[in-house]
Amino acid sequence: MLEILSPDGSLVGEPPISAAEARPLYAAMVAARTYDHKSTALQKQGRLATYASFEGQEAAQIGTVAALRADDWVVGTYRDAAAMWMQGYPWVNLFLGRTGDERGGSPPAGVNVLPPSITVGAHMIHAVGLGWAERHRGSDRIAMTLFGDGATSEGDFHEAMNFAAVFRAPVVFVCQNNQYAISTPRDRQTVSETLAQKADAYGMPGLQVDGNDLFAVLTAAGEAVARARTGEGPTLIEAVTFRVGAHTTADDPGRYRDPAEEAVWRDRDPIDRVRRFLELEQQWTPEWQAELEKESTEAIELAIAQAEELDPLEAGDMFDRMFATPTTQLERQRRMLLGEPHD
Amino acid sequence: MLEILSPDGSLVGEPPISAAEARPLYAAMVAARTYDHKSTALQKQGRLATYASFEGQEAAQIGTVAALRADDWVVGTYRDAAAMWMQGYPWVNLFLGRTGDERGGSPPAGVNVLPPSITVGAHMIHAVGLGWAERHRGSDRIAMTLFGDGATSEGDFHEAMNFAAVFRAPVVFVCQNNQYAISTPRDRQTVSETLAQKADAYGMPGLQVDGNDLFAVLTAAGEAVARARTGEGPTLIEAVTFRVGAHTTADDPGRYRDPAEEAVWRDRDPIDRVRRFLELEQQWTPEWQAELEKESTEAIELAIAQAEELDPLEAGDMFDRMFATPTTQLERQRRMLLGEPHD
Amino acid sequence: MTECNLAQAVTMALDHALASDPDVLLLGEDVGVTGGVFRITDGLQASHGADRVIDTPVAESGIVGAAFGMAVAGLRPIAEIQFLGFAYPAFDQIVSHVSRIRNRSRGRFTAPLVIRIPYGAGIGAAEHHSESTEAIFAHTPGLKVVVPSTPADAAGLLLTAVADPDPVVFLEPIRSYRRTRGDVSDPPEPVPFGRAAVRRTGPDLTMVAYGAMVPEVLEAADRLSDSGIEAEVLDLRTLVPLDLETVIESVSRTGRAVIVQEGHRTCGFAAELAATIQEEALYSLLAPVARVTGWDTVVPLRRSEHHYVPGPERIAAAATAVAREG
Amino acid sequence: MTECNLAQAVTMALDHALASDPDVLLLGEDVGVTGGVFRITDGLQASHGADRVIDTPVAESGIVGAAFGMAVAGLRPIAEIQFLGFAYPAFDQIVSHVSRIRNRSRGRFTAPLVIRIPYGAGIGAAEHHSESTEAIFAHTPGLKVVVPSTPADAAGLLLTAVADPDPVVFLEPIRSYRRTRGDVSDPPEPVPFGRAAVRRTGPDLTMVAYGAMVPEVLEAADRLSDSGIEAEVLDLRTLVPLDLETVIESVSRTGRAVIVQEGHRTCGFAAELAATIQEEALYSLLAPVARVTGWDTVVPLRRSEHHYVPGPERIAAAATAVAREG
Ligand SMILES: Cc1ncc(C[n+]2csc(CCOP(=O)(O)OP(=O)(O)O)c2C)c(N)n1
Ligand SMILES: Cc1ncc(C[n+]2csc(CCOP(=O)(O)OP(=O)(O)O)c2C)c(N)n1
Ligand SMILES: [Mg+2]
Ligand SMILES: [Mg+2]
Repeated sequence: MLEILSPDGSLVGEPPISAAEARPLYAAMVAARTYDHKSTALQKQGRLATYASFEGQEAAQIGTVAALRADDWVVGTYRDAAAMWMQGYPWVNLFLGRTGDERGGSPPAGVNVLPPSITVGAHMIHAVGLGWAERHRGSDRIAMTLFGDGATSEGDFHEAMNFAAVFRAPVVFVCQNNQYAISTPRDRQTVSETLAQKADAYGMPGLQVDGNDLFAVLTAAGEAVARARTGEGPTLIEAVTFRVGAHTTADDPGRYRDPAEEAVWRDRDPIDRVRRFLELEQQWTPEWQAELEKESTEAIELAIAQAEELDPLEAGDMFDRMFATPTTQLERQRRMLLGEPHD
Repeated sequence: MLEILSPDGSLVGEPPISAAEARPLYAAMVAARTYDHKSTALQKQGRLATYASFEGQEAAQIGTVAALRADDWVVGTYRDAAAMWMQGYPWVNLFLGRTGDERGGSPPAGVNVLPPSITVGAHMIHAVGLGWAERHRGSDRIAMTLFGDGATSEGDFHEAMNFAAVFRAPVVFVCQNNQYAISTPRDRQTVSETLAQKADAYGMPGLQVDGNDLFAVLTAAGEAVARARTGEGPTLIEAVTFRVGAHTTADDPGRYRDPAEEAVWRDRDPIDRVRRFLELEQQWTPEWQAELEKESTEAIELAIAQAEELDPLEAGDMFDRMFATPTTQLERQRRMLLGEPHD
Repeated sequence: MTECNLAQAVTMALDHALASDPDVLLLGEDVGVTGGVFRITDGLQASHGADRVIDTPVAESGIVGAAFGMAVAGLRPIAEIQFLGFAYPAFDQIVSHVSRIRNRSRGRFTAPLVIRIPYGAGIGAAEHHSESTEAIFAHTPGLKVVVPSTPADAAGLLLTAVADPDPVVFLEPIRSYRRTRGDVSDPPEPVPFGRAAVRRTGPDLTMVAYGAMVPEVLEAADRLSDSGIEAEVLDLRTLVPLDLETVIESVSRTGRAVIVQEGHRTCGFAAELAATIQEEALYSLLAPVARVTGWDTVVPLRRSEHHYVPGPERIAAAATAVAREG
Repeated sequence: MTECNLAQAVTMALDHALASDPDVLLLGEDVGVTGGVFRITDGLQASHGADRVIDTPVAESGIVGAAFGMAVAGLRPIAEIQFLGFAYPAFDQIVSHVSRIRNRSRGRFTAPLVIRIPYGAGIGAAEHHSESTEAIFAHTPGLKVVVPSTPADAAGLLLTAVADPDPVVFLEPIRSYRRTRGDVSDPPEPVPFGRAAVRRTGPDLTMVAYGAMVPEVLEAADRLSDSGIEAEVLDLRTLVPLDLETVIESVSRTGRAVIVQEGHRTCGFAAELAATIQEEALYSLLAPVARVTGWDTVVPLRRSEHHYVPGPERIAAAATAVAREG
């Protein structure tokens, strides 16, 4: 398992970036966690539907996406808000989605991030198609897909990995092994020693990294992105991390997880260790931290306000986007719903 | 790749059985090939629907099933008639299936062989459930499933392998890598160097054997069956072989296969090499060969006669076995079909 | 007799099935240690063992395919799919194998298997968590399709499903898990398949529904009653087998019918009923058979979901039009 | 104008689509080197390149999922599934993603993708090779469903499908591949979606069909003519969008309707049509709308298949009953 930055902030390997370069990534992780905590709080107030916390996985998400170019594709899940935001998906869209508003699914033009995949497994092959299409048209854009340890058990993981390898698609597969699929621990999900070794079944390189180690994640993602960009094909990265919170706000980890295990992982927090590193490098001050938290809190509260000030969609809205142009059947159904004459 | 019996009949490894013990297996391979040739001929005469020849794969099918106990489960495909017959599925049922008669799907009581799977991929997990159920009830019966190289690309292969490993199901996975999935060559199916190595993704042992080498197949199958029987879990066997004939009688290999490749494999014929071995061991005579061919031809012609003498099923038959007892809707539909009053 | 909600009734039935037949086992995602996302299987692993209440990897095709194999070997597996929207990866197993092995093998092999699936909208869940595609299963030969609406039916039909010699798709109305309460005898009374329940009698029109729509229809019927229209309300309980007799008998009396279904309109089960009613009772129809359904759209998310799901208002309006017609 | 069979017409259209738009590509099992199991794509890889006519591994979910991603990225992929019975492993991709991305993303992302699937019985094939489950796709919001019956329609509707901004499930009647011949203009003339074709006019009753059932219905209509019954025969061509106007207009005139469908009866597309006809035209109905369909059974194998598939005899008998009723 690749490790570069140890929990105490000291280096045990070659960092891919300088301390100065690490500052914006640290800031991004802080912002992401602010969003995460805020979302959990809002859900408790009933202002969001369920929410899936990514606390503890910030390095895995920010670090992998940091290796991408702004126009690359990102295809993630319900838990990958940090990765999506890092690639340009606005906070307001993420909040909207969580309030149960379709408008969350539509990022601005130019942001090549698909709405989060709610189904487990199906989205990885979408990244294969996206990257394949880009290469087909002569673009060197690549696609990155994020998914969990549980998702590796779905047949679609297998088909996506195999297609990517057979067609040398420019894709980076990022498996965030956060140790659980809802209540199912990693070792009940599959018997293979690592998830990274599954890549070998497809003749694909697989790298296991400490997913709470921003530098290790960056290094692995950098290599994988370079391979994809230069036509050498796909890579699987297993980022070993931990879901600090509940699966979603509807879940109670107390039923299946030992508090001792949670304690161990708290000490491996991905943000703390970068802060310690920056501190050692004189690149961190309490003032800067306060500033970061203030800025991100403001940005996130603004996004919440923007999301909540939107009126609900009109009753007939659902008929508008099933097709480019609604069929006569859909128009008829719209009239039925609105109580208008429809025969 | 495990090899024991070389094409010229000489041994390059430790044979799992004596020459005397090899005689009945040789006889079985000869019978299977007789059936195969007969079926191809019947199809040309329009007496069978399409037929999928297994010529060249006799050692892979007879050798793996030979390692089973008579009450073990076998779950194979449209190409595994030899394996099914070896486990007790009668020739007459196989012929009936190929004429397009539902009665082919019903082997005698006590024969634990499922009708051939026509869909690629879905049946492997059935073997997992079968073996799992046997162990659950305290039986030491195991399940063997046969499938092709192409089937390893289906998501269901992945789910079956993973379930088998996670639940240590008593299952033997037999992949007959016959180099093609219809027109798609093995190296376009997946990039992994061997198919056997895919087992590693599930923490399962994978063995690659010369699938045209009866002794290598027997040895690998024997080990795998012993593991399953003693509760050590599943095994994947990749039997490297070749589909000498067309994919089915509707296919033309000339469109995608180099005759040179076919020639190479003809020299590796699985039956010839056992005959040479037996000959060297003074266990084979032309008279015995003639006898075997006569016996198998008689048995197979009898089966054809039995299949063809059956009258077609009655019009209403299709309604009888959708459920243990047909629903009133089905009874109503039967009356509609038969032109009886149905309101 | 215990007074409980529909979720608790399902738990009771599962517990009873596990206790009374060693061949019964449960498998699915998170059904064991944590007791399922709806806590339906809560405590069952503790009382019946981890080898009978089994947490599986995240793989629906694998769950159904393995349960199928177990059933063929003679066990009575109950597979759980977490939400109907996640049953689609298992679709091939269900349609190509589970529903067909009896016919394929002339009865030599069978698959007495229950697939439990929470279905339907109404709790403001995320996309894919509000599906009501029961028609797809009803269209698939060889499957029995059960959709209970009350705790007693949920428990009783589930026991019948477990005992049934054929595969059963058992759809549980998510919205009713906590909302719908009622008495359930302990152990639950098996409820036969193919017998609709008359939930309300009335001479003016026939309203037909099942599952989560039944409470909505009953509320609509009360509103109609206020305006002097007395509706008969039929709860189908099982779509396959279908109790057509009860439906036709009622419509022949009332001459008017409204079918209510949460699923998408086109080729939904309401279409089948409307088509059959006009085939069997055209001349007693005083008005066209009306369908009140979900739309041919994705089920909207939390903020707009109510525009999709038929509620008392929409149902009552349609029923009033049918009752007043001609 | 070329006189050719339906299979050749599809080939012409694919060749033209590939030639006229560099963003069009084909992918599927055996579509390249060997030209497909029905030889529909024969020669296309040679003329358009292996990067545009792509042989894939045996993985239907992968084929559709990859094509979906390509479409989202702006290409115009045409995915081939070898037989409808093998589309089920891709069902989740189709229902959960292909049909929904436009709605999910408010139009920000779309999936202009064609899924070509040979369907239907009639060639005595093995199990799973004779499926006619078009109703399942018609029931799925966000999919257009096309079922041609003539070479000109097969070619023209396919070009329209490729140009369509939304996903299209394109079902090709296997039985008609070689049997049905006709003139096709070169390049083929696009045929618009949502316009039924009147294949025969007649005052006595309306017969509605699509795909492989159209020739059967036309033959039945000829037999009816011999006994003095002149039927109007409508070929829907596309199930979604549906040309309801033409159907209702005709039934209002004739007062009698027979819907013919090869698929399973319960919740089939004929149910949808019968339900809608009685909703829209009950008072002009002189007899119940009749359905002639496949049964709620597995499609029988070669020796018994003909008992399942509606043929001229069964269709004519049902139509005669409808015409004579009342
Ligand atoms: C196809 C499908 N099956 C089941 C579910 C229900 N479900 C949602 S998340 C989840 C666990 C996924 O675990 P993992 O892949 O490890 O991702 P994580 O939630 O840990 O980030 C399950 C089973 C789903 N959303 N989709
Ligand atoms: C799910 C599914 N997809 C496609 C097909 C069509 N088909 C039949 S055999 C075959 C190739 C299978 O190749 P392989 O697994 O290597 O087995 P082989 O035929 O070589 O024995 C295909 C694609 C099918 N039967 N089922
Ligand atoms: Mg996880
Ligand atoms: Mg093969």
